[in-house]
Amino acid sequence: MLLIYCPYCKEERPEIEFRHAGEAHIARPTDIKAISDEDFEGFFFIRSNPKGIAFERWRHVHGCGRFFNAVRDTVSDKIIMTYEAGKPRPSDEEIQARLKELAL
Amino acid sequence: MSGANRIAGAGRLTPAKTVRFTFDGDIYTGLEGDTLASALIANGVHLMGRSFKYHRPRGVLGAGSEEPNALMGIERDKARKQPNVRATVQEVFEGMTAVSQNRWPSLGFDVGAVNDLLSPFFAAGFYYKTFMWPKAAWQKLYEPVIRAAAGLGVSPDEADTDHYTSRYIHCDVLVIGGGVSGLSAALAAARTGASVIICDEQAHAGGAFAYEAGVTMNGEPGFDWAVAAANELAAMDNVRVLTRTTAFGYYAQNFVGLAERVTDHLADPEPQQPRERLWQVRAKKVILATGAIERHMVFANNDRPGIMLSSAARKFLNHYGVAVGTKVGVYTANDSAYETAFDLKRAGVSVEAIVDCRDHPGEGLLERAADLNIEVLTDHSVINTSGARRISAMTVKRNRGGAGRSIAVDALIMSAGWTPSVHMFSQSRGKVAWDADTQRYLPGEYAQDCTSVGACNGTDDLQATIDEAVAAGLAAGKATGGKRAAKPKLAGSGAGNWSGGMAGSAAGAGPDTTVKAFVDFQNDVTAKDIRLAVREGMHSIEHVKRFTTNGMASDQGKTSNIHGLAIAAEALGRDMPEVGLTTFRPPYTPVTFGSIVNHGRGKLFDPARKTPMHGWEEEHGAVFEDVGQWKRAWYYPRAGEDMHAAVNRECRTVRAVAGLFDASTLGKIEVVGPDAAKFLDLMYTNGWQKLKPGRCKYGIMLREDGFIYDDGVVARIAEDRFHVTTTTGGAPRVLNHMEDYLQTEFPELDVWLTSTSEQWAVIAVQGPKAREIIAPLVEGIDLSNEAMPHMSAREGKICGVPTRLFRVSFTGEAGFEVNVPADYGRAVWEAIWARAEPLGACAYGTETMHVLRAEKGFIIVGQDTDGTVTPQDAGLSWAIAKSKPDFVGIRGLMRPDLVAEGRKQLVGLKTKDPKTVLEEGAQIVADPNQPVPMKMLGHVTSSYWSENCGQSIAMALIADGRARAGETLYVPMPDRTIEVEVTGTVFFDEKGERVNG
Amino acid sequence: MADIQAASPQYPLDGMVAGSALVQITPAAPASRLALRARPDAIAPLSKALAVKLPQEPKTSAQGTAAKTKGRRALWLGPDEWLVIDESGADLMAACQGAGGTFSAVDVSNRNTAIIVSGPAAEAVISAGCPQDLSLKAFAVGACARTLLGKTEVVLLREEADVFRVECWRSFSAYAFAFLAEALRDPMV
Amino acid sequence: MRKYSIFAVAREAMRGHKGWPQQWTSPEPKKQYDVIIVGAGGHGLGTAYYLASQHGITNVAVVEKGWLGGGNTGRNTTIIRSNYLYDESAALYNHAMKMWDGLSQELNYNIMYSARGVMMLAHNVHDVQGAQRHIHANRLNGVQNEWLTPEQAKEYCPPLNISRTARYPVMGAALQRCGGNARHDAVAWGYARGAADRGVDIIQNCAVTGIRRAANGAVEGVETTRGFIGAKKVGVVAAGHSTVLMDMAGVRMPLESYPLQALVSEPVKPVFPCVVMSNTVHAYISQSDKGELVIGAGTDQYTSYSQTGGLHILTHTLDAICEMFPIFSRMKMLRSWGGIVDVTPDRSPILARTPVPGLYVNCGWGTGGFKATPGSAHVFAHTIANDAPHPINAPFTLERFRTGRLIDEAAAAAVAH
Repeated sequence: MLLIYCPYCKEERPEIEFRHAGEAHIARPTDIKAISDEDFEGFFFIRSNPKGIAFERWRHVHGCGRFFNAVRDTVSDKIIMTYEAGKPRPSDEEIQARLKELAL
Repeated sequence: MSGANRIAGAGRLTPAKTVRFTFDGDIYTGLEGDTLASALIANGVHLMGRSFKYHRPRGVLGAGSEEPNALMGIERDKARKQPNVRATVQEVFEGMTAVSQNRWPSLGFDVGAVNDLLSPFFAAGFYYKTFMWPKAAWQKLYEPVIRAAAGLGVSPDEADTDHYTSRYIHCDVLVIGGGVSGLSAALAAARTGASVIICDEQAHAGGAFAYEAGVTMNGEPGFDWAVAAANELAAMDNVRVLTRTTAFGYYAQNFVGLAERVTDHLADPEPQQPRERLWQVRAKKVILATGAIERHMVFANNDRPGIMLSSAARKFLNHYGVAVGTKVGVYTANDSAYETAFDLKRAGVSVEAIVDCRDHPGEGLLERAADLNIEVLTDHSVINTSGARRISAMTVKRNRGGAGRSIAVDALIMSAGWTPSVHMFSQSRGKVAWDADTQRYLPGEYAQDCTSVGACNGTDDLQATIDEAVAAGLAAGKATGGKRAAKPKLAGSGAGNWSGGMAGSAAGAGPDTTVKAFVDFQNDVTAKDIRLAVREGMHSIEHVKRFTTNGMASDQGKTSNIHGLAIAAEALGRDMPEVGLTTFRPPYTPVTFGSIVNHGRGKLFDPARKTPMHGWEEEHGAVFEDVGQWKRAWYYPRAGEDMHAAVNRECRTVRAVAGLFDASTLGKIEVVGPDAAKFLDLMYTNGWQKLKPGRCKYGIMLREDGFIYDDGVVARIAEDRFHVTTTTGGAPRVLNHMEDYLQTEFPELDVWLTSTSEQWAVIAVQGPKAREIIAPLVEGIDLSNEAMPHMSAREGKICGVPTRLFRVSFTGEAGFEVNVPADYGRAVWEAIWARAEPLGACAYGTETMHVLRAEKGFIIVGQDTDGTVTPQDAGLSWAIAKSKPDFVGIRGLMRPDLVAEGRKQLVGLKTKDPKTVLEEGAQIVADPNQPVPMKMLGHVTSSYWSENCGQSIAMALIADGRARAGETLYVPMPDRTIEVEVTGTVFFDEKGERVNG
Repeated sequence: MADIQAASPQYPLDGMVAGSALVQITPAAPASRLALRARPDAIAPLSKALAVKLPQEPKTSAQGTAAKTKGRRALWLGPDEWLVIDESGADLMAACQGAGGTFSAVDVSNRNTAIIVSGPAAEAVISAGCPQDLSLKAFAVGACARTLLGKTEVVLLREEADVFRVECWRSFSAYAFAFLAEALRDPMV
Repeated sequence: MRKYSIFAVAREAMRGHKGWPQQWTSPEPKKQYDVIIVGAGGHGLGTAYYLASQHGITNVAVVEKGWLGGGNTGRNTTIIRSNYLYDESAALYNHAMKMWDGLSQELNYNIMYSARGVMMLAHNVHDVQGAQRHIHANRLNGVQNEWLTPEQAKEYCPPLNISRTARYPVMGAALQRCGGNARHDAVAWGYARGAADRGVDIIQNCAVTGIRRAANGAVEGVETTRGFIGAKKVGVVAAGHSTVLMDMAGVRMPLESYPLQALVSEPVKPVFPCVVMSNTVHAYISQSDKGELVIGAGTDQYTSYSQTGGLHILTHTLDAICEMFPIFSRMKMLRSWGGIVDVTPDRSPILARTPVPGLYVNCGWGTGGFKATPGSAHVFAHTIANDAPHPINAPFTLERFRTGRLIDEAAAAAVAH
């Protein structure tokens, strides 16, 4: 069972309080009606599914109820950092810095 | 008397505390604290089991959880039988019943032993090469025979009456292992004030000190020190000491599962006591002090009862006071067996010879052996043994040839060296590294916040172990918030240093391909099996393991893995690390399902959700159905009625008079905020801005892909407040779906969602007399058609209680849904019932609800639709607001296949014979005479006998269904074909007049 | 209106009781409850209207101090979410009516019910099914959190060192109660 | 190839089994092949086998980063059934079902297909409706499946608890008698031996690091840890790693990879005669020839390539098992492990050509790929050999996610009321 830092509760909480909610930073197109079938496929079905650093959404469903984002290594399952919904994707530098911190 | 082999004055058990137990029906006496194994050996019983494949007679190999051979059934009563219990772990208790396994008719005479004679045939993987002809015989003949011969113990056949419990627990430092390294680490960590848990799988702390007789700690005997140290720890507020507790699984982020056996050693457990307790530990730091496990020697016929690990024999002697034989042979590649031999000799047991395959045993050993008059044969090997149900002799030969010499023995102890227990480290996803100097795998790169200390870390010297453990304990304590603390002063001496030894087959293991030199005892894997696997192309250790089943028995290869690896490496001509190491997976030792499940059994398996009116429904004879976690009243049979009759009566009554229906399980969401209507516009296909407070509307919710996700009536309570209803099963996911969009796609909207599913009890009163029934109970609401037309909602009081009263109908009748605060649900229901019953109304259940709505063509999402149906398919195009720029699903609906011709559409079906009721799920075809596979047009989604229509009715999803109106189609059944006509979906009151009363 | 008797309430855990020498498990008294959601601009007005300061730190709760609102508690459940509990029968919906700012108040008095777990083994018994660290260091008196108890969601409030309030939805309360009653059979502290 | 038979075994028994040849060899990769299959699991090895045996294409390499059969083939719970609802799925899985029966003889390798019956329990009215819909559709598709009452279910599987007071009482079951199990390792090994015998090179411990494409976009071969290997046709059969491989060719996939855990109990004498699955109580179970209860359930909740999972998942799996079979509460978990399964949005596989000429993909089997092994391999070999799908796998395209023509068995089982 993972420990996940909820950026709203400001504390690590056990995984079973959370629900994984798929890949992060896939914004719903603002004029969704106008997009092509290919673009809709890309938005709704295609996923990066990376082996390594993944950006994903979680919901603290049995906690504060908030959706938030996480950076996780899908090989080690280690959560590198979490951040509030709506915040931009952390840069590689930020992730590397955090990884160094974790290694200490 | 607790056995002829009990040595007076030896061991730590109290001779006066005797315990009687039975083994295979014979009564034996042991001592309190004995394991089943020690008690049986004390009584001269070495034959304790039969092996898996060849049914060879077996005794104990070890004295702990690594035991592969001595597995028993332990039975307390009919419901509490446990197969495959290690006799070396199970403590005896008064009245215990143990039975041997995998033998017929008896342990001494086992027909299955014929397999041993046929063993040349049963080489590794032989079953892949045969039993293929004739084809049918595999399943009819070969497989049943193989299955019956395999398996070990017998599964329980009654439900377990014991109970199990669980605790989540958090600590600063978890120490796994209660030997000298674990105790030292725990003592050090505890001094810092950190919270510490230390666990050990055995009944007592002390680890190897239980048999290492000569060790002293701070001047006192090692084991006494360990007991005192454990007591000292247990007395500290910040420490929890758990014995009989196995750390079995090391999961992510220092989450470790511990299984504590609470009552398995007790004769009469208190009924309150759980049998086992699962500790789910989250530790900031883990210290692994898991020790090492001795390996056996791999040589011909090394598996006879009486042949065991030297450490086991030493523990039987020094801890239990039991001699494993009277004439003991020793075969070793390591120094540890010498210490056992010396202890045995000093206890008065004859040691016939120490056979050492090395030229040069450890310093001083030869002299000490000579002092004790023990013959040592260096550069010799044991090349064979004899004896039927127990070893009677060993054949010894000089390594470089010469004649064999037979030495009569009744026990043979052996040591090939020690394997550090890196199981938990490996489970933590740490990478083990091959240490070429000492020829063993040791912890390499760590993946989690843990430290290994002592023997499991490859630290062999006692004082070095202590120092390493103390340092780790202090560091762990300090790192997790403890204070700086002084080192506990611990000085140990007198322990052996047992690095070195050998892995793989000894001289007596072939290359002769007829020799049975066992590597994995339980699965009967021999050295030649491993060589055969390699010969057949199995060049990965995982292939070797799977082909031979080496290491896959219930001991999971604790004694056999390294040997198997070494033999494979030798056969491949590669170094061991090149061949790899199989992965260690949880659990470390087998854990009962009961322990893992703990509370989640019986009524705690899953919450059964009941509505506020459930008690009334029960009292009135309702039969319930499960819908999600809810228990819903299904129908209310009266005396002499079956389901059919009850439903027919209920259906008639609702349309003729009225009925009461408990709709409390519907999901309810209060949507509140200035942007509430705007948000609902995005969530539903319908438009909401124009809905006036006090009005209701049926809404359809799609997923982004355009398929129907849920539906329900939405009432606008106020400008900024909506009362949304969802399906019963859909409530949680719909709320999650809406929250998801609100929080992540439309966070700028000022609106919030609150589940009120359980705030309101909902009583549907439906039928021509609905108004008459409730009117006298209602205050502050004008119920007239004019003031409160169909699809309106009002707030007021009923029975003096606040209500949200909805004029809605899922039956087609005039009706109300009375929402009242849940605590008042039953009282209001009863008040309405008191008015309804004299008028001839009835209570009705979900089945009648289903029939009545089907008569009206109202769909049930999840039954008449599944996740592949669009609103257009379901005939609900009218519910899609055409002018809205956006709603969830708007783009998905436009995809090519969703607008293509030939989609399945919801239609009605009438059977040509009105009495025939179709089966729900039945498939529909145009041509009933076509061959299989048939071209199916669709399926029946709902089908009922309609008492009100006087005929059967059905709905179906059919390709191009609406264009087929009036067509005759066919429903092929196994025994006949049913003719149906495609119709509209409304079967009753087509004009929809009844809803207005 | 006809002469009708006012309906009387029936509470989901009426009459249930369980306990041992180390822990007592009892249904809490009926209470008014509010599910409160608010933008920052409404926090001060709502605090005033309810006479209890809405806490803004995760895992904390606040109590009313005025005589009238003594025992009224506001529990932080999320960054814009509070559960307000009042056992005096106050009309909380009315109290926040008209308070300034953007907010949502929903009456959930009957949605939830509560179980009081008290005694030296209270923490241990709840730990049978709650994955959070409930030691006083991590979960102080006054701390609260929405979390899990076995297979049901609960809101946990530590009222005193050895007194917990376990709030759950009413249809899960029988399960929660049975779970706690089962857990207390294990006589551990 | 040395033929396996009881006589051969007997002959070898006389001489210490010294005469058995290697079942497959470990050759060095050649410079160029006609076809490279990436992934030596059951599906990949089977594809190579059928390319050689049915299409005469023998200049084939199967490239595997670990050891053959070491992925999901060696980690799954070996359930075989074909009682799928939709025509497309029923055709695909039933194709496989027909091939299971006789596969041992075809491969001359006992893969121990055991038609013990797969029973799927219904616990509520919705389940019953779903099961009946399957049974009717299956019958008209020529797929075995039949309805059992609770009493008949108990008779077929005596350990089953059919008490009406159970939390979710058994209301009946759908039974596919020809469903059952097979020995997973043997399937991989049998195909490997058969393929190797026909000239296929099985190259283990060789990870593909890139897919090389020519200027016109077509596939030229694969970069590996043992150098470049050329081929005009590459079939990716990499289960959980499909996304990673397809990324190398620039093809983005509708896939997510999840850990799936399973476990076995200690071995006991025969007690469980069939396979039982329950979607509502959520677990499945059978007993292996060795006597172990083989148990699984759903995936963990987050995507992962770690082949591990959490204890809480096993807790849920086992509480479901003990609810359906209370007699097993005293059985012990012997070993648990995880695999990585690749899941498509409609839970149906992709068995198709890709937008890249010469690149083919077989993936997205989710938790249920083992049962399809022979059928999947057979039609995929056809697709590669002919550069066109077999009619059976024609619907399982990548394009369906653009058009919306999904094959969504899970959606058909939607739960709501």
